[in-house]
Amino acid sequence: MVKMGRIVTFASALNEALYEEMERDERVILLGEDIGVFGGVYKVTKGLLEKFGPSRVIDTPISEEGIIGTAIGMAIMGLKPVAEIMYPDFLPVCMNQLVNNAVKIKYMSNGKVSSPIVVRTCIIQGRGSGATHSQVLIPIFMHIPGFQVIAPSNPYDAKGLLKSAIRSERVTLFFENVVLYQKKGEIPDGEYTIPIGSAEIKRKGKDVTITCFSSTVDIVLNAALKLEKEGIECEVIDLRTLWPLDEKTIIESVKKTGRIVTVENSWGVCGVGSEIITRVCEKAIDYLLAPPVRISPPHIPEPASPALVKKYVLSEDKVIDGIKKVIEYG
Amino acid sequence: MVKMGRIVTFASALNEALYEEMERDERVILLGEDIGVFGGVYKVTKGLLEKFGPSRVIDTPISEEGIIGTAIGMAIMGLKPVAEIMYPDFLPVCMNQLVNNAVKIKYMSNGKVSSPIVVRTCIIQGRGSGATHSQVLIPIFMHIPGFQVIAPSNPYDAKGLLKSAIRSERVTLFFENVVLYQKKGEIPDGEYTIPIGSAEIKRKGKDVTITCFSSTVDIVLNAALKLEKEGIECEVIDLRTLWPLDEKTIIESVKKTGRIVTVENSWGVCGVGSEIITRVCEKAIDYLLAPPVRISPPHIPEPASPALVKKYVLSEDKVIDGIKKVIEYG
Amino acid sequence: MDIDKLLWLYKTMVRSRYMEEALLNLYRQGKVPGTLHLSIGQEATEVGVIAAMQKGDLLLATYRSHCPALAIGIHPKYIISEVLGKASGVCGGIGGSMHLSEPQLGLIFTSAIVASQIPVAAGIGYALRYLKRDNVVVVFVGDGGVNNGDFHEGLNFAAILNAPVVVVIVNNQYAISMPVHKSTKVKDLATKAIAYGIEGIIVDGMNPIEVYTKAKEAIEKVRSNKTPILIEAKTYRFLGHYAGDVDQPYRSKEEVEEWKKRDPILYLRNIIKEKGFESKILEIEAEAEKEIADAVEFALNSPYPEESKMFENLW
Amino acid sequence: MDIDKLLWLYKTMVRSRYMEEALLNLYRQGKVPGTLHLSIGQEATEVGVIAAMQKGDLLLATYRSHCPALAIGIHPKYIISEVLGKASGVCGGIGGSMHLSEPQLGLIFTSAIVASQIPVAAGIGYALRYLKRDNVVVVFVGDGGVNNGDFHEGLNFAAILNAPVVVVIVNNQYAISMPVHKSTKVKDLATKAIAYGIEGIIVDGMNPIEVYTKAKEAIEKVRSNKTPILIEAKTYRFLGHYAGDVDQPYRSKEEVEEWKKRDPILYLRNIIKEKGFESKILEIEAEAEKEIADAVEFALNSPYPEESKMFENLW
Ligand SMILES: Cc1ncc(C[n+]2csc(CCOP(=O)(O)OP(=O)(O)O)c2C)c(N)n1
Ligand SMILES: Cc1ncc(C[n+]2csc(CCOP(=O)(O)OP(=O)(O)O)c2C)c(N)n1
Ligand SMILES: [Mg+2]
Ligand SMILES: [Mg+2]
Repeated sequence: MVKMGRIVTFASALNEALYEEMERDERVILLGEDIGVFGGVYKVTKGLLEKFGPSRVIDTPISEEGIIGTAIGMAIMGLKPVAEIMYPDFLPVCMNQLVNNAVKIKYMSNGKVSSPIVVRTCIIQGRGSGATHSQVLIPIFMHIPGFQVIAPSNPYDAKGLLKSAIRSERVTLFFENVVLYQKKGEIPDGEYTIPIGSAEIKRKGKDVTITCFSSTVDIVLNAALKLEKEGIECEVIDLRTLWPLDEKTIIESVKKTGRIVTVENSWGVCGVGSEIITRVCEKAIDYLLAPPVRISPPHIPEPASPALVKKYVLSEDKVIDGIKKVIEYG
Repeated sequence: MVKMGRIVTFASALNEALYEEMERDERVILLGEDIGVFGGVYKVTKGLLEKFGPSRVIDTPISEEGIIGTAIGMAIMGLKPVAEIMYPDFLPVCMNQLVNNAVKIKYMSNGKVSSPIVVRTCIIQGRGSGATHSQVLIPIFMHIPGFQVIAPSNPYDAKGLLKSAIRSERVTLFFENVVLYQKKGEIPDGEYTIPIGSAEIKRKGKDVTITCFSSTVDIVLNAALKLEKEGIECEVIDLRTLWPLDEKTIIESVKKTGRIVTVENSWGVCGVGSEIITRVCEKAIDYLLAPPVRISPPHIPEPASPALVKKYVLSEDKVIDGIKKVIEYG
Repeated sequence: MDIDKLLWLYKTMVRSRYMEEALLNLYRQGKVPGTLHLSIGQEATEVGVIAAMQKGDLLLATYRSHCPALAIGIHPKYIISEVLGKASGVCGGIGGSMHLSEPQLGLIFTSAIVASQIPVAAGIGYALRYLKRDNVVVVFVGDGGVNNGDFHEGLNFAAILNAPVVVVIVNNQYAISMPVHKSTKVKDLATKAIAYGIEGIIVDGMNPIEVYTKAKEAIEKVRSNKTPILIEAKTYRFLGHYAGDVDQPYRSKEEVEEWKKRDPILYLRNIIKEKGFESKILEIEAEAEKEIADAVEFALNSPYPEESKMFENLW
Repeated sequence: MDIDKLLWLYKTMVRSRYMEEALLNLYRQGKVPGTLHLSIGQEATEVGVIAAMQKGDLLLATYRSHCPALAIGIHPKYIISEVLGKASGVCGGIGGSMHLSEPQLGLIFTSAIVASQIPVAAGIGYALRYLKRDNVVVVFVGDGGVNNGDFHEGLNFAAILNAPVVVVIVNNQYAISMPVHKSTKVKDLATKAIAYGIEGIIVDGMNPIEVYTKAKEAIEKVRSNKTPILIEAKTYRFLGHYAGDVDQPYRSKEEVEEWKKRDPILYLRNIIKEKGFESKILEIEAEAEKEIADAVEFALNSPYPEESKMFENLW
């Protein structure tokens, strides 16, 4: 276990990760909208322009294809660009550079050219900003080969995984979450990184396996705490990395518990849960004591009204209902 | 059963559908790259410019966002645009208009404004054109709510479904397939349409349910024919519409056969098969006699070399192997 | 310009200003879900252009569109309700602050994805011509939107399709924190018209009379020629990018104060006053105050939408 | 211009022409998988620009890049092998005809997604400056690519980032079937430079000497000023868009014949001949013929890649 040192917020853990990596390696360059003078719309990049100057912290126009394309060009030349796309809703705006350039160039050039970029983006689901400012879209980048997809749930993971991503030779999509930015947690004083591709069992339990990530982890842990009182022991897996998926940890857990509930903030259809459940059924169906259960927002855009948002997003209650369903099945 | 009349190719069935709908309704307008004077890169729109003139068959610049955005504007005004995006690989180029406008406007406006466009595109997988000219990407549009996703496997369905799509009030993505364009089939002389959202059982069988669509249907049917000789009776479901998914037909079939194999030309991760298998396991797991099997291309970009393409794309052998796996399980 | 028009411009700007001040208040009280983008300072541009539109002309705009929505005729009570996510909102509370639609009054939609409304405007313009309607479509975009691919593709489409589209760049000098002169090497954004072979016009976006007059001319030209025109209105937002943008580290207080001296409402107020219509002004102001207070009341007292509503209108 | 340069231009154009004719032959024999886009007719533009590049300068281009690949120094045998999907191809047969990379020789990659290479060029240009390398990046794009959003965003980024990028529009008059004058209302595509506050230059893309001279000047200017320049080379493709485009219903035989009279190879051949170097010409032609015949032989005899290869280099 790493020795812990300080309590920091998720946002400042990210800021530290960027700061340290920029200090460590001159090739690390940030680019994106409002990341410099403004310090990012949620202040994650605060102070970095002042410290590292405008040649390393680049405020860009509102040109998402331009941002990703430029980052790819930088990466090809050996720089380590960390691009920010404000919200995942804008990933469709630069989908072409992501899908057709970022994750194809190395493959098509037979390894002669590569473009390991990191793209940071912040999920703003459930904030009342409506259908175009609330999407998650993670499963899209699992479907298309070549992305490393990360969505941490706490400051410790956020810092360690972002540092790993920046040092990685792969194309990374790094999903932050506005709900988590002010969340506090302990991190070590010294340098550390976290291996990409490994899930973490946040809570051991013998009755049911629950997978989750990003903002859903706390919801699930709270639900598990409540269910504990009813005698239900949940095993909670924080996926941390969505792709590559840590199938081993999931399957082993399900073999033990015999039940699987997947929880996600993105839509369910062709989603994270459907991938996990399919793998579980392909490889461990005989261990299942109950049909698998998928929990996700309804398959509609997010409405703006706060009254509806409450019904739309995940809640502890929905998670508890899902877990009870698999438990009560038999 | 509809009375059949003529043998036509898949491409000319589509051409007829466009022709008939344009003749029937002045509001139907085509736009896209090289669809007019050139008649489409695969000649699907041949002759339509000559017949209906340049105000209804619009050759556009290479601006996919422009094409879809313009189509949306037309649809808002009550026209019925049928846009062509040459290949699915270019859907990422216009992903923003598709995801953030086409399927959001009606929802966000509370139904006051709607933009029912049809987007035709042609899968050119397996043709040796490499990683940027071979993608399918269908699951992405199942994941995001609001798309009606169609991928016919034969001339009869192609014509009937395209006509239904043009008359529909929904946003449609219509996936054609270059492999099928020259495929022949019978169609009625007169007018007909096919309801969107209904799968078709192409072959009855009691041993295993196989889902497929687009170019994979013929591969599966051929495999089924071979397996018949070995005494294996396959039930082959041509999904035809990927979204809304005809879950009922699939589940009923699986309840009968107890085995499911999904076959798709898109990648497997968070794919069509994972969605189908998850639904089967959610709703009929107790009927399963064997773990489900997913068959799809490997999770890598498509290589260009014909020697590798052969290994990459689906083949009868891969399908047969998958089916045998579920049968032999027990 | 006749006094009725001047009074209409004044009244509309005042109503918008009061409405947005009320919204800001609600925001500060924590009653606004999501975010809030105010037009305060830019009213001359938005109201002036809309005043120049004819019946049947259509509008597309951005997330910063409470003022345009009001100017085109949506009652403030429905706008405020929408911002609060109430069932009585112009989009039933489903759209929210950034997504307003009222096609019957000409407002097609407001887009929260920067510049994505421009290709849509090209299609609407094309349809207007195809349907032989003698109308134009006006589309607002910010100075920041100009650098987006959709601006480029949309303007080009409008041009080659001979679509009656009037593109209005609301150049308020900043895209969030990005000053316009850092986002492009071009001095005047209207210059970009050259790239599409269309006409570009610069207007003083703080002057409602100039905006109205030049927009009117441009709109009528587009109506008859069926060729788009690009208008750049140079203006300024007095407040932060969104209501939460208080510090505004990207610009100086002095700069803001300098621009505030050119407040379009004060400017027009003086002109009308000099023409001897002070009583009219006071009447307008009192009415607007009451109207907005009532609208806030209405919105606050309105119910939220039923849960079932969120499952409607997907397709 | 010194005779060595002229001979190099001639030799390179001839080698490219022979190589592409050989490829067309292979295509007609059904030996080319996928599609095939030939530069025949446009060689002056592609070779002329590349001749003007210095050691360490970099290139990004399009799917129509067998000629640029050869000009930058990739041996035809590796190009032909790649087109055929052989293990000996420049990208091991994984990339294919449209996706060529050889960074050691300066060719970063060729893009089959129209215009998507331009923002990448901006980033490469930025990196060159950041790394204090005194080099430029040249990026080719077709006339059709100019209307794409990536062109707009890429040029603007290059301009505001002061990136040493030379954007060369290979205006061969058509984007598949779309004539350039229908895809934009602008007469000269070089005009679009105005929208980015950069210099735009028109060159006669059928004249290798002019292309070389003007490109050289532009490249050196970009190298010292770190400001992009846009070059429009007016040229023509003699064959269809791709090898299968035989009918070409979008243009007349007369038009094609008219342009063929300006074949850059014949043009330069005459100039060199007049200068008294006919024997050199014959030597070049004989050598090229042999080189290409050998290269075809090499490619045909090369093995296909092993299956395992396709699982490499995903990340
Ligand atoms: C495609 C896209 N990228 C980023 C954003 C986030 N964003 C919202 S408003 C804004 C600035 C827009 O500036 P401008 O176009 O000048 O309009 P203004 O806000 O000044 O009215 C940005 C970056 C967005 N909404 N859409
Ligand atoms: C984004 C995108 N849309 C469409 C295509 C299909 N396509 C390939 S080449 C081409 C025409 C390109 O014309 P131009 O840019 O003039 O280049 P040229 O082929 O004449 O060299 C088109 C439409 C593509 N490759 N990429
Ligand atoms: Mg602005
Ligand atoms: Mg061209």
